[in-house]
Parts: sequence; C-alpha cells; structure tokens
Amino acid sequence: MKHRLDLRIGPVSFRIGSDWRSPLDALRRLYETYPEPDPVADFTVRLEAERVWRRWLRPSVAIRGDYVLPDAAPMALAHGLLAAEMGMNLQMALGQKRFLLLHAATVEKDGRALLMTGESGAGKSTLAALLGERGWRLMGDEFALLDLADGRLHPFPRAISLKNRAIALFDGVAPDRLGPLLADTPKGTIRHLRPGAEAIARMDEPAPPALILFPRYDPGFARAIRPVGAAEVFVRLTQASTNYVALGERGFAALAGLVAAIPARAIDYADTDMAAALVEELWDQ
Amino acid sequence: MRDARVLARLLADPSRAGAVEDWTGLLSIARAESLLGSLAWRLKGIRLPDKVAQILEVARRDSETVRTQALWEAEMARRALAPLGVPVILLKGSAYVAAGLAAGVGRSIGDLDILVPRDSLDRVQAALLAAGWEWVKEDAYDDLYYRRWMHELPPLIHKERDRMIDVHHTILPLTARPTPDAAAMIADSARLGNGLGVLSPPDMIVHSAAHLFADGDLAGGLRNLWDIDRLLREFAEADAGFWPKLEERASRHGLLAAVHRAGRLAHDLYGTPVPEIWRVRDSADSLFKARLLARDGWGRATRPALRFAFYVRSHWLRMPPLMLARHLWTKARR
Amino acid sequence: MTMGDDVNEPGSEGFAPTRRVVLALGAAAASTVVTIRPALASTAGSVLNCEIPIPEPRSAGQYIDAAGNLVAPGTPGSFPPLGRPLKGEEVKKLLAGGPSPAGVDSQAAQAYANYIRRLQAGMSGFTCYASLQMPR
Amino acid sequence: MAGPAYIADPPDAVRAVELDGLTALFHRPSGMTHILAAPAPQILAALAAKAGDAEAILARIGERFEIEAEDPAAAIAARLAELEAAGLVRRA
Repeated sequence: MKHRLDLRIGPVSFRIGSDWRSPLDALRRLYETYPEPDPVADFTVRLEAERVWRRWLRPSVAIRGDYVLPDAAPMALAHGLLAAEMGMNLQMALGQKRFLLLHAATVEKDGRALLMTGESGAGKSTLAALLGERGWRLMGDEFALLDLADGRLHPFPRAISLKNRAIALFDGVAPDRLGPLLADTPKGTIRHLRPGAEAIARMDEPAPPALILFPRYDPGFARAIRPVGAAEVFVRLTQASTNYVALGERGFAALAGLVAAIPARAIDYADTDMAAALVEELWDQ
Repeated sequence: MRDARVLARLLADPSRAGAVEDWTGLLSIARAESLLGSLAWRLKGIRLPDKVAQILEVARRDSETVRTQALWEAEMARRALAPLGVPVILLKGSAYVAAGLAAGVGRSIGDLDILVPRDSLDRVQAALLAAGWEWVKEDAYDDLYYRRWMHELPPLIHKERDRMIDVHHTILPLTARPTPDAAAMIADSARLGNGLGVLSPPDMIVHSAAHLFADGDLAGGLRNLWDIDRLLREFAEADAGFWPKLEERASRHGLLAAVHRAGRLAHDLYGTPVPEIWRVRDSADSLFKARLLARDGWGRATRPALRFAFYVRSHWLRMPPLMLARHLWTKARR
Repeated sequence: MTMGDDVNEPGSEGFAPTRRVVLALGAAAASTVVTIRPALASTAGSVLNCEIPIPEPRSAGQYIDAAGNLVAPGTPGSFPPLGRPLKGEEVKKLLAGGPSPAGVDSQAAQAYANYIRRLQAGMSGFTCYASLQMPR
Repeated sequence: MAGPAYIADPPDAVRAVELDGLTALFHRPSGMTHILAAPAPQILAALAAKAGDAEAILARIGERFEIEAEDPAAAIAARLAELEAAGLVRRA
C-alpha cells in the first residue's frame, strides 16, 4: 500500500497500511515513544478506499486487514486515527488465538494485576487510565491477554481512547501524550492518550492476576461492593472474551483456573474518584 | 509481493522457507487464501524466524479446534439423520478430516457439506429442521427454485451452534452442462466407522475439480487446488492403478476436462506428479493460474478485471439462458 | 442466558460418590444445561441471522425511553416493548439510519436503536449487536 | 415408562470444574463448554459409557441419592431432551 507503519504493543505486532498519509502520521505521533517493531507482524491492518475514486472524492476509510468484519461501516478520513485503532482492535478480536483475550482493562501494582471488566462504555477504560496516573502501572485499557500456559496477564498498553466527558479528566497530562480531538465519531468525541512512560517501558513484563472487578457506573449510583459467584464470574468472562470458544480446552483450563484462584467483586460507583477509592480499598484487603 | 506465487511455492517445497523475505506479506496472503493452517503444518519442524514459528504454532493449535468443530458438526448431523437410514456422504473439508486424509491437515473448514440421495431430500430436510437447524433466509424459501435448478437445499444454520449445513443431492447445479452421476457416487462411496460415508478416491477428485472449474468463480481456488494436490499424491501413492481409474470415472461424470485442468494446474503450481500425458499445453491455463494467484502482499485481491471475468463465467456456467453466450464467449477468445 | 430457578445444590456428587443426599429432578420446564456461545466469533455466518429481543427477557414488561433506558411501564415519553425480536438485518438498517422496522413508528424505532446501542456483554442480544459492530 | 435408551461419553471425554453449586463442563468431542445444574451432572454420570433408559437412570441415581420429584419420568425425559440437544447424550 502507499503508506505503512509498523507498531509493537506488548507481545503483538501490527503492520498498518493506508491509502492516505494522515491517519498514519497521527498514529506515528501517538506511538512515538514505543519500542522498535518486530520484523514480522502478527496482524495486518488496511485502511483503504472502498472504491478507487473514494480515495479523493468524499474519502471514507474502510477498515480491513487479515481479519474482516463484513458490513463494517466505513469512517470519515478525519477520523482516520480512530479507524486505525479500530482496525487493530478488530484483528485482535477476530484473530488473536495465542492468549485468552478478555475485553477488560488491566492495571498492576506490587507485581500483581487487577482486572476490570463487565461494563462496556461505563468507564473501565477511564478508570484504568486514571489509576495509571495515580501510581498504578497501566497494562491495557481495552484487552487483557491471559497466558494459556501460566495464567499471567500480558500487557497490551495501547493508546487509551478517552470518550466524551472523560477527556477533560486528563487536561493536566503532558500535551505530547494526547492525540487530536476527534469530534462526531460514531462513539461521540474521542481523544487518544498515550500511556505513561512506565507502562511503555515495562510492556514486556507480565503479571499474575490478583483481583477481578466488575465495575458499574451511573451518576445516580450509591457506592456498593458485592461478591460475585464463581459460576457468574466464569460465564461473564466467557462473554467478555472474543476467543474463548476458539481456544477449546486450553481456554477452559485457563479460565477455570483464573476463576478458582482469584477473588471477584462487583462495584457500583457514581464518579471516578469514588471508583478509584473503591479500588484502592479492595486492593488493600 | 506481486501475487500468491511465493505461498504456492512454499507449500510445494517447505525447504524454500529460508529464502522468504517478506513473512508478514506471506502470512497475510495465506490468511486471505484460507491456507494459514495448511502452511503451518507444512512448515512444522522447519527452521523459521522466532515470530513466524510462534504464529504458525498458534495456527496449528487453532486448526485442531477447527477439526474438532467440523467433526462434531458431522456427528450432530449423523445423529439427526441416523433414524432415516439413508446414506449420508460427507463432502470437502469435513470428509478429508473424517477420513484422515492429508488434505484435511490444517485445513480451514466452515460449513458442513453433505450429499444424500435425491429421493430422500424431503425427509432429510424435515429431520434437520426438527433437530434445530433453520433456514438462513426466511424469504429465500424459494424452495422451488432450489429444487428445480440447484444441486442443494437452501442453506440451513443450526440455531444453537451457529453452523451452516449444505445438503447436496448432486455435485453440480442441475443447469450445468456436465451431469455427474450422483447415484453412482453414492453407490461407490466408502463407509466410515460411524455410519457416515465419504466419496471414493476418484469421485473425491472429480468433485473437487468440478467445484473448482465447472461451478464457482475460483474464489478460494488456491486452497481447493491444494486439496487436489494432497489428494492426488495420497491416492496415487496408495494405488498404482489410480490414474486410469480417475480418468474413467471423470469421463463417466462428464468432467474429464475439469479433472485434467485441475491436474495440470496442480502440477504447475504445486508440482503434483500427474502423468506425463496430462501435461499438455492449454491456452486458457495461464488465465486460470493468474486468477488463482491474484493476491498481493497486503492480502488484497488484485486483477479486478480478471476476477470479474471469472465471476461472469461462473454465472454463464450455471444459467441456462446464458449457455449460448458462454459458447460465443469461448469462441471469441480463440 | 437462562437458568432454571428451581434447581437444588448439586454439590460434587455428579462425579465423585459421597454421602446420600436429596436430589431434586426439577420441573419439566426448568433448564439445567446452558451452553457457552462465542461472544464475537463466527460473526461472518451469523451476522444476518441473529436477533435482539427488546427488552431482554429478564426485563420483560419494562418500557424503553427515548434514550434507550429501561423505565417503568407507562412512563411518559417511553415506548412499550416490541412484541418480537429484531433481526440482525433490521438492526443493521436501523442503526445505519435506514427505515424503521415493519410496524414500528420512527420515534419508537429510535428508542429501540438507543436501547440496542446500550446493550452490554451478558445481556440478551449483545452478541448480535457485537457482531454488527466493531469492538469499542 | 422405559422410553428410548441413551448413552453419554466416557468420563475421560469431559473435564468438569465445580463452580459454587454449578458444574462447568468442557466436552472434548465438541469443544463446547456447558454450565450444568443438578440433576444434569448426575444423569451424565449415570450414563457415562453405559446405556440406559429413564428407568435405569433413575435406578442408578437412586443408589446414591434420595430422588425428589413430582413426576420422575417426566422430569428425567425433560433433562434427557436438554442433554441430547446439547450433544451430551445420544440415543444408544
């Protein structure tokens, strides 16, 4: 393709090709401080014009690659950075078979990992990002990679996609860590945040899980902590995984092992400070 | 990478692995052509860059899941159809893995394809619907069209397992010019231990070649041709008299030309050891070959005009009103 | 994901003989087997074949407001549950701003669309929605 | 009340984990995971590699459990239908 950028995020390498320069320029800036890519990529992402003339005329970006979701809607070229990020997500969701992939945010402290999953779009990503600025190591805000052999979690510290009101929470970070403000995307206003230096420096360092949280956010919620039964944790994690069934018995063993060994709690919170305090409290128990 | 040639060469001769320059491109092509699992098993034990070895190790494991699921789907169809007492013949990928053939090793398998006697179609359909399969498209319940013109029932999908089944009563659309003898195929099929069957070796080749050259638009053709390479090698090795049997059988089904073309192209792309007398020059082969290899190092489909021509051809092959047009088109090309 | 309500504690007796305990066989209508289904796999095959109930069965009877939230029946500005699940194809058209599904007025259709957009993992219909959408 | 005879896969075809009162079962022939509530695991154990009709199943389970049901035959038939649909038992 005309333009190309290779990226390595933790144990996964991507080759991203594009018909246009701008999405890759934005991506390059966002991932400037990441290490050298692997010479061979796990996955290829293609950002391409749906028809040849659509490269110039009302350009819209079709997200394709090694794995393709049929009928996925194309995006405006102005949102090309988001398209690239979604393209990488898509390859992971459809093609990743080396790890048990959980749609979850992960942070680490004292060598042990906290896994947060359950509620999509209710702030787990924001919460992980916030904890990442408050003494935790951000391992990933989107996908947790559970090692099938030893049960540890591998970091996948992609840029965090801050959505809507969450964006203002990070006004204080160094400006070079922020991507462009993307207004009117299918998910609202989005701004990408590069994880802190430690998250990137230690992206090859896995950690054993110690706690599973199912956060729920609603401005009207009263603070609450509830136990979650093992069977419910098991089923919810299978539904948070894009490849559980594909991994067969190894996925079953890894997930059953995780559920048997790690305590789980559901938490309700009304704002991110409340959530951060809840996390610290549960972590110390 | 200009086309998929590097992939074909590597499948044919794994010792070329050391000469591969663009592994990322090669892996994208292999994924796009549904050949990653086959490649992974083919390169097992070969010295490879670490990352490539890791990706292929994962692909081998994944192919085990694919195999399990394919065999399970066949078993569930067997359970649903067992009370009918009709022969149920597995076709394509499911047949290769069920029969333990080399063509099944690492093969991607999506739908379950079975062949049943035409006069049992109503009962087979009723048994499948009773066992949890449902029509993929309610409005495509233009059963009559399928019954009159097609070689299969409209596709069914299992409501719990989300897996599709194609129930064939012969191997080509009824409108196609060759009219294979499905009853003979069923009569000569081999029984597996569990009550299911697979086609005899010659018929398996005939079906694969028919599917590739007398029916579709060659999408996924590189994989189908790889099946043919594996099958031909295995059958010819096991039976010294295989080639004449194959020719006799292909003639009987009216598909000798398709089988010959499959043999020539398999020999060309994968080095399949076909008989000397098959290796004649055919002016159209180069077009077929170019179509089979039309994939670039980003995994993108290339040569849109050629692809479109083969797409049009697939309709010409199937549709009665266009039979004449097909004839004229062939003439005009000479 | 439905589980019979009237099942007893099975303990570990299924696979290792222990003391003699009471085993209830359950009512004929109960359900004792739930199969884990792929969350985002096999999207290609099922994308046009999946369905989304509105609302999901465990919230049966609740109304849907314009933003897609579940509200008490009869809440002003809300819409009654749809009597039938929406098919993947209808959902796709709906979310893409296409015509309303047959028999649904356009305001109700928008509320249903918003409800679908709020579906979360574990809820009935989520897999279908996920298969129609990108992750994130 | 005999009805058809069923059989389940041998014990080594499955891998089971207890999860607070429920059983997570990995079924190797299908690669599928099922969450089972009582009495499904007990029926599977009673049929593992040995066929039996509803009567035989009740007798086998009765050796270890006090069976409680309004209509045992109907309940067992309902359970067997579920297990058969999931592919965990088949007609012998």
